[in-house]
Amino acid sequence: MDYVLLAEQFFNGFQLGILLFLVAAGLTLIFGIMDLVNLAHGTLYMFGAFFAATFVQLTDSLVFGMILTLPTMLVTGIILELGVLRTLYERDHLDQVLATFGLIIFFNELFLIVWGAGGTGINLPSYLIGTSELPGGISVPDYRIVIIISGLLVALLLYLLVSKTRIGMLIRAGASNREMVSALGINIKLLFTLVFGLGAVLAGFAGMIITPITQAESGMGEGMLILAFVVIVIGGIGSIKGAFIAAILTGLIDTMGRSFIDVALMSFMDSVAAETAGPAISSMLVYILMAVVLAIKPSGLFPPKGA
Amino acid sequence: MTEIMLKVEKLVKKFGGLTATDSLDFDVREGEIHAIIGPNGAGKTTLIHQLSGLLKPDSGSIQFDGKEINNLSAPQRCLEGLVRSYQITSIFKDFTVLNNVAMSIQACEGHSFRFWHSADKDISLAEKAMKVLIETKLEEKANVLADNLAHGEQRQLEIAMAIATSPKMLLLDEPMAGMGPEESSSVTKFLQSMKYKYTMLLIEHDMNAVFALADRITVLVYGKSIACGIPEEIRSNKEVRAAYLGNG
Amino acid sequence: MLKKFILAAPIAAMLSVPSVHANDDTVRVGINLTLSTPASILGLNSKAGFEVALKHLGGKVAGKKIELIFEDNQFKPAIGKQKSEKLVKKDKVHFLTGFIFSHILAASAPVGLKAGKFVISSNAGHSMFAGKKCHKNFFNSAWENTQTPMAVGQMLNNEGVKKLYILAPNYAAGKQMITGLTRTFKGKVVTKALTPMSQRDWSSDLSKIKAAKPDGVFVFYPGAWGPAFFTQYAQAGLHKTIPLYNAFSIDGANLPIFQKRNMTHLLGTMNANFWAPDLDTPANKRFVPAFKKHYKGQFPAHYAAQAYDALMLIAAGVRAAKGDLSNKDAIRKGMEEADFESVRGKIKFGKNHFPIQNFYARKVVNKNGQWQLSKVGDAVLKNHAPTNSAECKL
Amino acid sequence: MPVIAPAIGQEFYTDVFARIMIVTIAAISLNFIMGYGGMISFGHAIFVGIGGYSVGILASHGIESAYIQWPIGILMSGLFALIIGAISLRTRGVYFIMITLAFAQMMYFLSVSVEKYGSDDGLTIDSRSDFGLSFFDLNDSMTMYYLAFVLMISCLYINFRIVNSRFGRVLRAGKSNNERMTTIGYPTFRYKLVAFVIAGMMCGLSGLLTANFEDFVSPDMLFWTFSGELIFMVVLGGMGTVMGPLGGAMIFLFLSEILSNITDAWHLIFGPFLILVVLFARGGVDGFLKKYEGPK
Repeated sequence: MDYVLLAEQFFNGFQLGILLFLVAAGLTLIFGIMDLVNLAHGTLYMFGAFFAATFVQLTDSLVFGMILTLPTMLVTGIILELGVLRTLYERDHLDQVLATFGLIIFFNELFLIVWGAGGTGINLPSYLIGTSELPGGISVPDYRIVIIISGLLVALLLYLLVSKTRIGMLIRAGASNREMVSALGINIKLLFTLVFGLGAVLAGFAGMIITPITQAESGMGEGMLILAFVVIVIGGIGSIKGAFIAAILTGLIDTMGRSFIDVALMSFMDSVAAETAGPAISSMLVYILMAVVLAIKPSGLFPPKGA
Repeated sequence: MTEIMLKVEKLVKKFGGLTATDSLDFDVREGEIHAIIGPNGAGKTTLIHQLSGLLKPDSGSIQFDGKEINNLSAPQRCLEGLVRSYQITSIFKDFTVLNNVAMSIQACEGHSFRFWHSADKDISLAEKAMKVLIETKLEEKANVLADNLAHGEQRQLEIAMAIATSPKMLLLDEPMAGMGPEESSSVTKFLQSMKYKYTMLLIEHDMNAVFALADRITVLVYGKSIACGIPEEIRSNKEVRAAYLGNG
Repeated sequence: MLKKFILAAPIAAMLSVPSVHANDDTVRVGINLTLSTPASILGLNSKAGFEVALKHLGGKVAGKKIELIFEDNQFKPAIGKQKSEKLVKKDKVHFLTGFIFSHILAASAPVGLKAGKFVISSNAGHSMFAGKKCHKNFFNSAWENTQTPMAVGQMLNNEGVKKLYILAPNYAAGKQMITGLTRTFKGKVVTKALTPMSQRDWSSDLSKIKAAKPDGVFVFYPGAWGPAFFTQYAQAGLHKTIPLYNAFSIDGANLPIFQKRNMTHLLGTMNANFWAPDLDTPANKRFVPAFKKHYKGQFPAHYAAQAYDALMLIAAGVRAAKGDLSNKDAIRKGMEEADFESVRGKIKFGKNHFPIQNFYARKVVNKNGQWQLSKVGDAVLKNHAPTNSAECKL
Repeated sequence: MPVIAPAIGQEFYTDVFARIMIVTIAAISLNFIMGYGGMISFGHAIFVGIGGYSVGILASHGIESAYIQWPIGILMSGLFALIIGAISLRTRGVYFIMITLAFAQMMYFLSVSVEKYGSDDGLTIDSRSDFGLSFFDLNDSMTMYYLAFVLMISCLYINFRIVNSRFGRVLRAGKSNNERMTTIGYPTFRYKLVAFVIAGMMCGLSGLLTANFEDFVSPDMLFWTFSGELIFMVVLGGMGTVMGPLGGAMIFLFLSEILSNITDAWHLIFGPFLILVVLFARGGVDGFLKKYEGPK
């Protein structure tokens, strides 16, 4: 086993995990507090990517473009919440799935028309291109380090917000017991709008931060959405801690699986069969993980109390 | 000497740091109405959940009709003759009253893997259900959608559904919840008429009803039984007065 | 419940307004392309190719008007088949063409062939149709899937690549690319990585490439994969040390996007193709400027070139039958002879109706401020026919 | 309807209606568990895929007899439904939606990965299932049409009988109040699992027909968007109504056909339409018509 490669892959998996967490955190909060299954959460991720790309191109600055993106995401989230999603809180999950499916269809087409089939993207400024050598001969592209650090920072801010502030107290209370929050006489509508806006900012941040790497294309949100759902279901819906652990786990398993499963398979089958089976199994790995978790713990690893 | 129908020994259930059922012992004799009272949060509903098989106790034993039932599932306990009703009305709202009861009857007639013959045309099912409705004085509402019943009637249906499974023993979770005094006294009368036919474990806040109906009363506080005895004993028990009646 | 049937009736009636095309003064060409979804970038290029060809034909052949009927298959085989049925059975087209993607062709071709129509693939080069399932009425104006990567393999030999790292998405076309490439490539393949189709982040693969230290990296990343991969390749700094080769990943359709994004590290990367915009043939000299005028000033991609030839091929068939559209044999003979100026010079068909043709190495260059794929040297493969041609029993 | 399509006199419409009826069978199957049993499966396309691939894979090995293909297709669908159901039905609500989606993704990636059976290029089926009867040849589009018609009517009838039987009552009551079902003596898991398997087999039948009708199977049949479309059809037609799936499938397919003929960007209209249906036409077309007729 090549330990440098192993370390680099671990790093990559961790980065994917952070990204997944940013998307999943909003999803799990929105689900936990508003009881809303929002399939269009992946669309918010796409919004972040396209807004960031456009702003970076307009301002010709990565930093300014990204700074502009976040408030825009907040506004977008609030507009969506007020326009469509608010009316869905009272509905059952099926209605929510369908209506937000409609949102996906609409925005994918709209983005395709506005930005074209080729999509758009962000070029990194020269100071972010290049790699850093970590101890032990591990080399990591600089921008990846930026992603991980900024992602962890956002996760930390989220943690502080949720655990140390009054809003956070309400959010936590809402996620474990909705009735209680409404009984406290809080302006629940405002809280919902804010939580949705927060979720939009987090998803948008994830979309924005990854665009210099993956570029932006219409439909990019769905792959992320499905993975984020896997994450929150594994973690236990409504639990931020669960989302974080499950996200890192999913990111690591997905990346490590893709990198090493064919090697692992080759140890007991011939290389041709391993080359065929490897990618198949690695694509399925996270779903297998989810099925196993749910088969053993039907409410995920960290079901919030009262759920 | 009457036989013991339900025997609970050293039952424990914890939720995190909270002990909802604390090493609880009590028994219910055949034919008696045994009431369990206690302030809110005393663990009454948790107890019913454990007895009916919806929650698994952490430790302890539950014997029903001379048999350990701790490992039986909720449906199995029902088929053994131990059936519960709900505090918050739990009926099939989009079914007619008759069909709500028919569901209970059907449950007792063996498996329901019968795919072809229309259940609506199943006369024996409807007849048996009708009998229960007559018994519970709901016969006039037989073809009304359960959702359209008045609250009191829904409470009646709630009990009718439990009775329709032909149980040996009923676990009644606050049958008078949300009722006015008149409705309460009619349910009290109704339960009185059912006495000796079914053994009953009654959880109730309405003290008039409890003292009118119960042969014995167990008082539950924080999951612990602090007193058990005939109504007169309970009424005069100082500890009970302090913990419960005094406040109420 | 009957309401629904009654409701359905007017819809059915609405759909069944008889299309007016009883007269055969018109040559109807049904074109099944992917015109929506992000995959439409290829289809739209192809569509423009057909339109330019129609213009060059003056909208007519053998005294008959040519009508092009475009349908969008939404990148779904089932919809593609549905649209083909509509073209064949409702619009009563004489020729069914288009098809960017192999799976859509595979679902659709039988519709046309069973109805006795000519089916011409203007891009999808499903191997099946070159071999066992070749058909007297099936033509391909492009190539068979493994031919282009075979040309790339030869090109790599010429470039002196000894140790190669291969990356392709894990789906049929990706695997066919690897099959073709390894048929001709003589050096050592260090790794064949089939990446999941949903993958947009190659960090783990790039780490592996770095560890493997090959002489060259070959990728097949068409569509949205391309921009993402190429960006990351450069971010990892690999473009400076290990040359990147590709098949079908950089073409006229996406070069303008790459240029707009200023991905200068792509200048100089090489691939292979049967065609290049600067290929020196009379038809190409006419086609390329006309296309640029027609389509946003962009250079045509090979999709457009093939589409152009597909319509020219149809016209040649109709011409040979002197406009008699019922004379299928004459049309087929005319198409087999392919008596027209193709953008690749004269087309010669094998008996499986796939072109026998040259393949060239191409390089991304900046010519007068516009990026294009420029032919490099002589053909790497000459008069090349699909490998499985012999399996065709025609 | 068997009369309408041929009467229009265009073979194209025979195909259009045959396709609607085949999709309807899948929608009936989903409605059976979702509309009556409350199990929102976001992976129902799995079974269409299994039915389809049974034909495709057997045909690619030269086994074209319908008497082998069809029983195997239906049994395999049932078997997979048993396994998937046994795991998924342990969960509730959104967890159930998501775990069925996860299974669909697994099957999708599996079908994409298996090169032997075409990977994402799909499998072309050279010859439709052979019933060995000279007067019953599926290659004839009218025969195909009538087979789809008869099977669809059969499925509608089977569904009608089952939902009104004792079993159907258990299923519907379980949707209404699952916990109460357990406390009056029903092991509901068992009943739901059986319903899930029945639905799987019926949906597999739709897959068998799809493969024969399209002469082609591909991973596309298993993609999650198709599962989503099936849900939409059921909701559009009215959940838990006998004829709903037919109405829903018909409107869905006609609408997408008409809209896509108007513009390639038809999703711009279709997405908002979906939202409007959910917001304002609860109960689907069926409910809408009832409202229109006034209370009965």
